[in-house]
Amino acid sequence: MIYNIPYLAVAALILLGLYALIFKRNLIKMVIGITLIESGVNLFLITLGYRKESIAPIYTSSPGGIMSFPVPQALTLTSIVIGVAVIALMLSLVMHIYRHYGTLDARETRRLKE
Amino acid sequence: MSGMSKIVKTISSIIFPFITIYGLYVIAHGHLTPGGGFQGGAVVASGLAMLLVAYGSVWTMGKLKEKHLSINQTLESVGAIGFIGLAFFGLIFGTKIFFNNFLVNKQDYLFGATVKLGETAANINTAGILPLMNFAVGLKVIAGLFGIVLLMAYATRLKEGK
Amino acid sequence: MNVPDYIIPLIVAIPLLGAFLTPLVSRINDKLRNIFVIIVLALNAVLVFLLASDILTTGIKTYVFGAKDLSYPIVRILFEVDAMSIFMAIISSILVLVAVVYSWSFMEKNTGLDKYYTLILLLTAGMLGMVLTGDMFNFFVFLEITSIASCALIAFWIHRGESVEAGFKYIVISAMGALFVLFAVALLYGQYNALNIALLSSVIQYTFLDKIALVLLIVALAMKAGIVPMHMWLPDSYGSAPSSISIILVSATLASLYGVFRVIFTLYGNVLSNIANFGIPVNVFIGWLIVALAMVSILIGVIMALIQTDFKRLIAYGAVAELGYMFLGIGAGITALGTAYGKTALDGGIFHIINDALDVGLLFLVAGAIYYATKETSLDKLGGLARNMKYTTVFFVIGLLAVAGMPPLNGFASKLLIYESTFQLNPILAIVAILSSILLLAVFVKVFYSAFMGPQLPKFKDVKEVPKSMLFSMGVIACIIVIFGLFPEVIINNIVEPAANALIGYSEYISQVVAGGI
Amino acid sequence: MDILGLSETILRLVIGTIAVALFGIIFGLLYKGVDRKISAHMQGRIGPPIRQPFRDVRKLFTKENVVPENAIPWIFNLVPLLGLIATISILIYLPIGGFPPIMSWGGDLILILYLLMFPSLAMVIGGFSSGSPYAIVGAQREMATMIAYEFPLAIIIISLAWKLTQVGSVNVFALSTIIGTPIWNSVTGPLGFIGFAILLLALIIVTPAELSKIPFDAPEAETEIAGGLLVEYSGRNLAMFYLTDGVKTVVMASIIVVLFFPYNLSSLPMLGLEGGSYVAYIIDILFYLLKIFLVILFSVTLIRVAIARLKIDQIVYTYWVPLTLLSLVGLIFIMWDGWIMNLLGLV
Repeated sequence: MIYNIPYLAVAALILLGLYALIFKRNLIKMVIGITLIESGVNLFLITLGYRKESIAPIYTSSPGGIMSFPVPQALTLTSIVIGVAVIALMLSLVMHIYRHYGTLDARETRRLKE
Repeated sequence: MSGMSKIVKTISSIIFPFITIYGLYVIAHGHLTPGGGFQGGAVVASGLAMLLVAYGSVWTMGKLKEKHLSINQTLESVGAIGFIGLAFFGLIFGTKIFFNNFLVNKQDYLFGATVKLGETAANINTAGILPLMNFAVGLKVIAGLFGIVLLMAYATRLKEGK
Repeated sequence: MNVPDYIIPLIVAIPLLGAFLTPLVSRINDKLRNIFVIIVLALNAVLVFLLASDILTTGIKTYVFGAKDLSYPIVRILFEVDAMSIFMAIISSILVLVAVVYSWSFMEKNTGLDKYYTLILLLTAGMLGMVLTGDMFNFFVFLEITSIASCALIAFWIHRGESVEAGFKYIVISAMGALFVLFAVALLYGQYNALNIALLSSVIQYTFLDKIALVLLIVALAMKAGIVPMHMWLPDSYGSAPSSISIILVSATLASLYGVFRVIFTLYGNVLSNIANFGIPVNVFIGWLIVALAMVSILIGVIMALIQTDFKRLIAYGAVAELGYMFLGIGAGITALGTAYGKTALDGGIFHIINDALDVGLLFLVAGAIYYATKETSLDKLGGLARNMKYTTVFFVIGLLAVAGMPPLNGFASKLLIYESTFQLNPILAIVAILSSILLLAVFVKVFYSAFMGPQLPKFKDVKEVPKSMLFSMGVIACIIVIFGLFPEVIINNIVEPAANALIGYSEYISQVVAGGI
Repeated sequence: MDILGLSETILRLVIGTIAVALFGIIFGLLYKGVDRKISAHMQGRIGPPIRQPFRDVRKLFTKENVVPENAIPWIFNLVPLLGLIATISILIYLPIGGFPPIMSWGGDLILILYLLMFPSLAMVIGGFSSGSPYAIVGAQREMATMIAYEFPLAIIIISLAWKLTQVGSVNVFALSTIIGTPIWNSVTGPLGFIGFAILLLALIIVTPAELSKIPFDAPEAETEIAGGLLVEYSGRNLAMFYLTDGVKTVVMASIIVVLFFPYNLSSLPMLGLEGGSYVAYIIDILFYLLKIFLVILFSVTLIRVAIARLKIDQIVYTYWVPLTLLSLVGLIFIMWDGWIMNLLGLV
């Protein structure tokens, strides 16, 4: 059971993120939703690479013993890097939307209809 | 965004060199530890962001000229070019493969030392082009993230000015 | 023609290097920068064509990054290029080159052009990477590069609220889609300990988790491809971006479409003939699902296009309908996998990919030309432009007839393949497809009337024909459209047919990697 | 050797095209004259002589070509020619009498479906470009009519092709295949027969709209919008539209003949003719002209004398609702044909 807790956390994070994305009208909250989903996916990747009682996958000066998988960690790092770029872009767009519309409410920032 | 109190300014000025050095350490040991160019660069850039918050965007924008921003952008480009350029060098030197680590295990060059098998002490002088790539990425990330923070601060200043 | 192997990574690396060099070149001179970007992309296009001629004669090519051979394929990043990948790469490189030539005059008066060109080059690298890569995670990375670059380009005219809004919509959709893809990749990695498409495909079991991964991948990539009901972002972003970007976005969406095909045909190729629930084979289930989505896309696209008043949004809805045709062909091909007409449908669908890119691209360029000349995109305010803009009118008519699938242009050649195969699956499909294409014709004739015909409006009395670089790029696409329309057999036999075979022949794709490793 | 073959093909193509074009123009005008004469008789008038259309065309060609001030000259003058060319190019794909089509490849029938839109499209664009309000109203109506009648037309064509596929034909959209396997032979029971009869009826009702004849001539409507589309056209351009109309009549009649009555007299055993002899060709052509005449008589002349003009909304309604439903019923009958017969154990 204890080893399933990360997966439950993943599910909770992703569902929370989707909830924020779908039901929240504030643009910043939508961005937060995306970050939550991203954290969930990253946590999932990291959890995949974990092995019981393992050490970090660093070869030099390692104390010995089994190591956790390095590949998921590399994937997660890449994903985090990309995430930073996406979030930065989103936030800057939100700033510009605020400048143009004077509000962050998704219902009112809708000039593009149909 | 105006500056914060004198205490914050002073403390952040004192801490800033340590943060920077820690970030540079993470970059330099990227091939030995779980760090690397991105992580170290992010540390340094967050130090810069701390300064920005402490001193306020008004003060910062007063200090920064157009020239400085363009230098920042140039550094960012140089970092990216360095990374992709090292990959291209792989096509030129040694066995001609893209992203070829042509410097590894060449004792004459920097970062050319061979890693012994088994449990050894960390040796920074290894791993060929990986540290160089970490430096390039670090440069790119410092410049890039600082640029992002700076521009956002600039935009908030515009809003207040209205 | 044989080319060295390292040409494959160069196709992605050269735009990347060019992207980072552009700000530096831009310091020197603006004209020099434009020339530099055009040279980089032209060089890239030449490389793509060289590689294409090699792939089409000798078969699949693989390239491993940073290693001599395919040992340990589990941890290697590799590019695997087959006829389908190179088909998509050809489309992307042509469209980007055209768009950059077009931008020379079109974006002349804008500032911040060094970033504009940097982003275009990054987007190119992303698209080409998406279609060339043989690795799921790598695919995700390139997908994100494409999304970020295209989002920034959509919002390039940041002084317009609509552009920023469209950009935000786009980035939310694509960030969510990309995270779905990453989650699916993680699911697959967790089960099979591999990220390589060929490797995964050789061991895939169609377990419950695989089904979830398949659904996530198809939903996410179809969302990025803009298929109904996930099309909401598409008219906004196509309509709000600068026209030169709209045409690149067309090819970026098509790269996502390629992702859908790669996932269904190659990644899940081994399990397509399995019997799923209710005793229906997997391919029939997926195929009918895609056909249903396609029909909805065609109808919604055409009907929504009828009521638009903005030129570019109208074209964007036309593009949704055209996407439906591609999905119809491919869906029918999946449903009737292994039959002769299924193959024809697949050919038609794949041929329609390049035709749609050209036709819709040309229409976007024409819309851009009109915007350049009149600063107006609303159809209600335009009129009588055929007097002063003769060449643009001709190009628009070519694009109009091609989109509506009129002979003898390229749209007809591919739609004919789709009609004459899908009616064997169900006659209603072909009837609706034919009818919608005629409705599309009506829609564009309406546009033609309100923009180009009618009395001369006083405020457009002094409108001039657009500059040469824009005419040149429109002319190039128009020429390709006419040539494709007159000699469809040549294109089908030489490019489309191998691509269709590459999609069906997934075992060959697998054997390139798996035989060498593990 | 290869070049010789190629040049021969090209020569055949060129001569064939010219011959077909002349055939289409001459008989188009001739049938126009016949049509006018018959309808005049039915209305108790004497009517013009049969060669009146030839005289009209000759006279129009000598008249001055007036381009209105509001028009866009280059489009205004270009479209009549394009319309005529497109119409004649349909004839290239049609088998005429005992002659096979000059050109043939995979999807002739769909190609023809699309090429048939070209003359209408040319008229629409011509109407728009002439800048007259009457012409613009006419062009909009023409566009609406065009979309309206394409629905049943598409259903008819796809149904035929589907049935042929079921019988095992390949290349079902090629007209040579269609005349090779007449559809009446492919039905297995009465249901299929009724289905095809319904489709034939639908096609006959589509024809007058395709040709802009009463009761579906709202786009031109002389009495209402003074000739609509063609109001600004004169001289050479009007003559070309006139010719287009004539050729299109022949084309539509030929399509009905090819799809539903592809039988030839010369293949009857009691005549004892060799296939390919001159006599056989002549007999076939004459029989073909007779068939076309009958089709035109029923689908154009009789209908246009018997019924008054419909309004544009009535036209669209006619095609979108009753006729589409009718042809869908036909399609369903054809699809169920073999199945029902199997169910009843009659096959």
